Amino acid sequence: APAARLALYGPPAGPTITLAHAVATGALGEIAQDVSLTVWRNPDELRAGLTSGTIDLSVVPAQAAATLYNRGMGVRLVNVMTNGLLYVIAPEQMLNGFADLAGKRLAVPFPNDTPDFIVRALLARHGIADSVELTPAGSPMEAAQLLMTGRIDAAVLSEPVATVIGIRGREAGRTLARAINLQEEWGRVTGLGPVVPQAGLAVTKRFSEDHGDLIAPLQALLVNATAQMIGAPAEAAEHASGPLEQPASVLAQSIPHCNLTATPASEARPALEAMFSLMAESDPAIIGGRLPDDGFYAL
Amino acid sequence: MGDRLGRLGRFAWSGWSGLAAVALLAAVWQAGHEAYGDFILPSPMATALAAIGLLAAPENWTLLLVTMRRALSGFFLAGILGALLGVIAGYAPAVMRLSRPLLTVALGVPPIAWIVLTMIWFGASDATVAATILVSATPVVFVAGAEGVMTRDRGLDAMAEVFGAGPIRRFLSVGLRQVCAHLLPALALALGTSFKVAVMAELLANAGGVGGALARTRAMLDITGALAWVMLSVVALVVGEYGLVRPVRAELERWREAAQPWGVKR
Amino acid sequence: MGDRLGRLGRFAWSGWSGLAAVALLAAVWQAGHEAYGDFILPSPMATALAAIGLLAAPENWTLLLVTMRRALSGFFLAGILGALLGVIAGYAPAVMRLSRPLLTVALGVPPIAWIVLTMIWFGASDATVAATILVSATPVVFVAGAEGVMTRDRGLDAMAEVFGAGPIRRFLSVGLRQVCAHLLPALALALGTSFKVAVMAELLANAGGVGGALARTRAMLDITGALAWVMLSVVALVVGEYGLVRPVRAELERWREAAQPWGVKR
Amino acid sequence: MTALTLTGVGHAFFGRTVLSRVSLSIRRGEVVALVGPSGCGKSTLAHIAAGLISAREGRVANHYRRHAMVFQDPRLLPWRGAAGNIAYPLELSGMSRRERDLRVRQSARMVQLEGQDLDKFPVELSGGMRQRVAIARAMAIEPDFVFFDEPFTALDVALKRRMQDLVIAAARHNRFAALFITHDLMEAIRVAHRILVMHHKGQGLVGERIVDGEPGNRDDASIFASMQAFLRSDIAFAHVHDVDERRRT
Amino acid sequence: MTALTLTGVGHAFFGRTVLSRVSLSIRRGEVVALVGPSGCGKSTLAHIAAGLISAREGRVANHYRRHAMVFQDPRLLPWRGAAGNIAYPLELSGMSRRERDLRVRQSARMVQLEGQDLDKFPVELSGGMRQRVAIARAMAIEPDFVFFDEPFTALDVALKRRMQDLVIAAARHNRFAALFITHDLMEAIRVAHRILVMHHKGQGLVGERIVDGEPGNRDDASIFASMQAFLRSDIAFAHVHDVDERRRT
Ligand SMILES: Nc1ncnc2c1ncn2[C@@H]1O[C@H](COP(=O)(O)OP(=O)(O)OP(=O)(O)O)[C@@H](O)[C@H]1O
Ligand SMILES: Nc1ncnc2c1ncn2[C@@H]1O[C@H](COP(=O)(O)OP(=O)(O)OP(=O)(O)O)[C@@H](O)[C@H]1O
Ligand SMILES: [Mg+2]
Ligand SMILES: [Mg+2]
Repeated sequence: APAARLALYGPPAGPTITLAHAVATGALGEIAQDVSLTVWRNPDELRAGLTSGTIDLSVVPAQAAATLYNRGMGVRLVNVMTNGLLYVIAPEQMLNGFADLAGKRLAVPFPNDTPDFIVRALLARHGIADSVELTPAGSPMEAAQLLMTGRIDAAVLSEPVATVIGIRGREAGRTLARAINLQEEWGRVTGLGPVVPQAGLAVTKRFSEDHGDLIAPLQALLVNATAQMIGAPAEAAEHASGPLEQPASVLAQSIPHCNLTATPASEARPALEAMFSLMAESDPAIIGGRLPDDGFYAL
Repeated sequence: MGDRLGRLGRFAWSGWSGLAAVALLAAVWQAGHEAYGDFILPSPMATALAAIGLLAAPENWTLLLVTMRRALSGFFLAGILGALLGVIAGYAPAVMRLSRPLLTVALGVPPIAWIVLTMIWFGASDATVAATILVSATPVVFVAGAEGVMTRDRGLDAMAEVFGAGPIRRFLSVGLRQVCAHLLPALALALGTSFKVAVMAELLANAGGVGGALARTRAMLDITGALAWVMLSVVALVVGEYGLVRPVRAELERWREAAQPWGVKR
Repeated sequence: MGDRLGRLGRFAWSGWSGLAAVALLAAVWQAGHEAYGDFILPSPMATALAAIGLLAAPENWTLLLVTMRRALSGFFLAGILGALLGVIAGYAPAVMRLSRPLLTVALGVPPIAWIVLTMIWFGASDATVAATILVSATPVVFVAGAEGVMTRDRGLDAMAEVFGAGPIRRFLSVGLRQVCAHLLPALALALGTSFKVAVMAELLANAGGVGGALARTRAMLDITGALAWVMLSVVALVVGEYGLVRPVRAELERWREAAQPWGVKR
Repeated sequence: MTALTLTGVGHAFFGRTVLSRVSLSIRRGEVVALVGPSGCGKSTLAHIAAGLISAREGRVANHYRRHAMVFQDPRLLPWRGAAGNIAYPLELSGMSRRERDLRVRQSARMVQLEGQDLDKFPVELSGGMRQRVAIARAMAIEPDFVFFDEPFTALDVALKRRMQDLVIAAARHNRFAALFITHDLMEAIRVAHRILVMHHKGQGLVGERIVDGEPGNRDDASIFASMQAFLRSDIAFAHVHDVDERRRT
Repeated sequence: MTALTLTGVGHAFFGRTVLSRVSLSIRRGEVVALVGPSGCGKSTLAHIAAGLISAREGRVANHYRRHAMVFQDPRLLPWRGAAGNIAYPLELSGMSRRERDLRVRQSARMVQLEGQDLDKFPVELSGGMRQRVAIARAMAIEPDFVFFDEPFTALDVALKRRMQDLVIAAARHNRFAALFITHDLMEAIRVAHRILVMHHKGQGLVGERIVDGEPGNRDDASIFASMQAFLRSDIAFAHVHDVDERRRT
């Protein structure tokens, strides 16, 4: 039976575009009469929403979902919605490969988040961890500012910020490019293909108890929506422009780089576990102490 | 009448020196701009133009008014609560001893430790912003109120008592005025804090207003736009300050000015 | 001697009421915990145990000391700068008029507007944290210093002048003491602010210390750990406050206590 | 009819006894002068009698309607002008604005404050003017008991006489009773029915003198003569007269 | 040798003239009393002479080494005990701690402050004690010019005489010159070589009286007689004597 309401949440990043598109096209009408999408900006909102029960499903970083699951919050992962949207942005021609980062100043916003771990792991694999000067930046905004003035050489940014900074750079006469696709780099390391299963749709305990039967149809709809969107990015960008508070033109340019997908969680399990294992190397607590067990994978 | 005119004159004069301060600030800003370029620090001129541009759209006025309303309501709450508790603590040492540690905690705990609680209670609403302001701005008002009471001239209290004033009348006619002398500078601080915290809380709690606009412009890496919003919020603050705190203060400080006649060396 | 003993006694007594306040706080906290559960608000007991657990590891002591050092150095900077400027502004109305608007701007501009500048200047170092503290804590000290000077008893100044004290001696022997009465409560506020801002700045600028640890625990959604860190920073603040501000204050306020003899109605 | 009775009053600050075993009673319409060496506890006694300090021992009973006090220091509200200060107790008693203005002007005239001085803040007033404002404030409410604590010290000869005459007239018409603390023996003799002398360490009253005749009927020369006589012949005044005398006891 | 000379001094507060055309000169070792109605500008004149207020017009010239002042209100540092307050100017002059303690004790004894009173904070002192601390403070530095602004008003008869004798002795041994503001004519006659009378609106000095004989050689009866004579016969004292007289001019 369809649910009375479906409260979707998502961060202001690529995967939420899929949700926005699905909501705007009315595709989710079979699942619930009243569908809403809210963009959260910081994890506290997520925490508050999960506790107070205002959230049914939310796009969350896979690592956060694993932690929540392992801490007994009953949150389960439905699918993976992006295969990674991380890029090293640098002035054109400066970097020709990951190894070129040696001796450069690199900013990584989002400390303690997935990009941070991925970058550190890659630096270690390439044996250049000591020669790269990691400059902390509080937010993508600061990283972009530093990059555009040349105070740092490169920054790790995710979509759609990576697209925005390209546009801003062009306006200012600086050509900044996606110099390194971190997904590909990561794929080389894991041997599982260019996939960083950074974020996915997580379902709350309450929703999976009350409407567990709706999860599979929802996934099917999202697969559909993803395919549609990749075919017509301009339309999807139009739909997502409001919730994400970004101009549609920017989003349209960004979508192709977002590696959007709707891979069922269990299908992505090897990629996820590869990523989780890497994170757990430094401190298992970051994923809640252990790899999440079967129960974590809702589909 | 002449007296009021004179005060108006002095106000205008202080306006001039305010202008001088703004000019100074703009000069430093411009220098920073020239040193670091548009991406770090857009020029004051460009920012001001952007701000004026923002004001052309009525929906931006709404955002500004939303933030101003939140900041002011938080400020009033913090002012009233802080002053009330402070005054009580000033008169009752027991209350003081009990509330000092709580004050320290309120002061020293970073907002991220409890902001999630306010978000649960109030959602992304005015109340979350107000609560954040309350915690940030109340201590300074509280301390000022308590100090005002504790450092009051007890001789005047005794005088009022002799002439038949009960505790309440005594406080209203003698204590309050002395408390105000401490309270007003603190209220000016609290007002500034309120605006800043309102913007930050909106930004963190995703609650619209200027903070929301700031978050949006930042997401778009629109540095000039972000600074323009900050500028608008500061202008709103200045309007609030000159509209609210200063006039009261000038009225209360009249006798103190009388104590500084021109001929007397300072 | 007996006097000192008496003061010690009163200090211990105020310790008791401090304990009462902590107990009160813990009770409210526990209630919150029971209402919202571990994920939002771990119980005070669990948090305290976690905090003690953290202290078992020497590297955590280092983190705590780093933050404490940053907070204190920022506090000293803000205290000295604020008091100095405030006192100058109190004596020189021209400086006051010029600095008031700058103060308003310093107060009202959210940190995110200028944090990039400190990152350019100082990177993720102690200096960034110190600069952030400086901007947040200086205004309250400044205002207190200026108020202290402006509300001083000019009769005492004239007295000192008659007995041959030049402006500097006059300030040191007569003005300073009166300024201190205003300054000390403000310094207590500034100290609390310093700790809070130090943690927040470390968290935002990713600069290690307690803020860094807090960021890590938050990323792990380890709420108990995060609260334990907050608790440790508050304990550090309390240690700082009782070690630094209170003793000075007690010494300075001795004469005021004399004005409140037991037999006299208040 | 007594207006004020103190029985065995004593007080201590921080355990240091400053007053003990003081008993006195003042009739309606009677002006009683209280003299005694500086620091002997006169002001403390007045504060106790007025209910500002609760005595450590002894009882205070009063039977008047409303009292007023001229403190040893003026205790003016610094943020109010002279007129505002005089009006303050009138406001407390809930008097209408018009009547208040009238009373303020009357009282101010009584103490020779001129129109332009009425707008001045206390910081702008001379020492004597401040004292006069305090006197006017106490008189404006028409009290039936007044505590005067060295009220006329900062006034010039003429004003002082004026003020004394005021007290004399009030006493004569039974308008108020007063406890009049002063160091000026001639003043005490001029205005009072009775003079009490306090022990130099506050240990009770050591002497009482009923002044001959009614206040107001004594001329300057006879007052001076009485004073000389008191100082020379009355053992109670010895302490007042001679500092070294105090050491001996 | 003159110690202090004022020539055509005038002053105005907020455009309201309170002093004009005041000229006077005081010789070394001379005590000059200044009398005048309350609010006529005596304190203002003393402040100008001491350099605390810069006069709007006229010149002030002084030829003494160091001055001291007993203000009309005690102006004690509230955070210091009595001893600390007396020591304050000594500290300013850079005196060693030991010598300072000695001097403080001497001065305190001079004004009859006892050991236990020396530790009290000003709020704990009686009015007269506070005034005595202010006197002791001024005397401790051994000034050669002293401005006394109604210095003994809060003291009892015996102490007042003591203090007056101190001034008399100082003048006799040429230890200091003084401008002695007072409302007590008998006091003025007792301590001063010369008495100046100020116009009731500060418009210059309206009278000067050289008192017969040397201070210290005058007995009470003759002082009383002189006072009565001044008040009756000297036109300059008319304002001082009678309030209504002031209105007429
Ligand atoms: N700071 C001030 N501002 C304005 N007016 C003042 C100030 N100080 C004194 N005055 C005015 O100057 C006049 C003279 O004051 P001053 O204190 O010199 O009188 P005085 O002769 O010492 O009187 P008293 O005997 O009462 O002490 C008074 O009218 C007073 O109101
Ligand atoms: N608040 C106080 N705390 C402690 N001691 C006090 C206080 N007030 C007065 N005393 C002490 O009590 C004694 C009596 O003081 P009081 O003011 O009553 O004297 P007094 O007779 O009015 O003297 P004076 O003529 O100098 O005004 C003094 O020794 C004084 O030091
Ligand atoms: Mg007294
Ligand atoms: Mg005077």
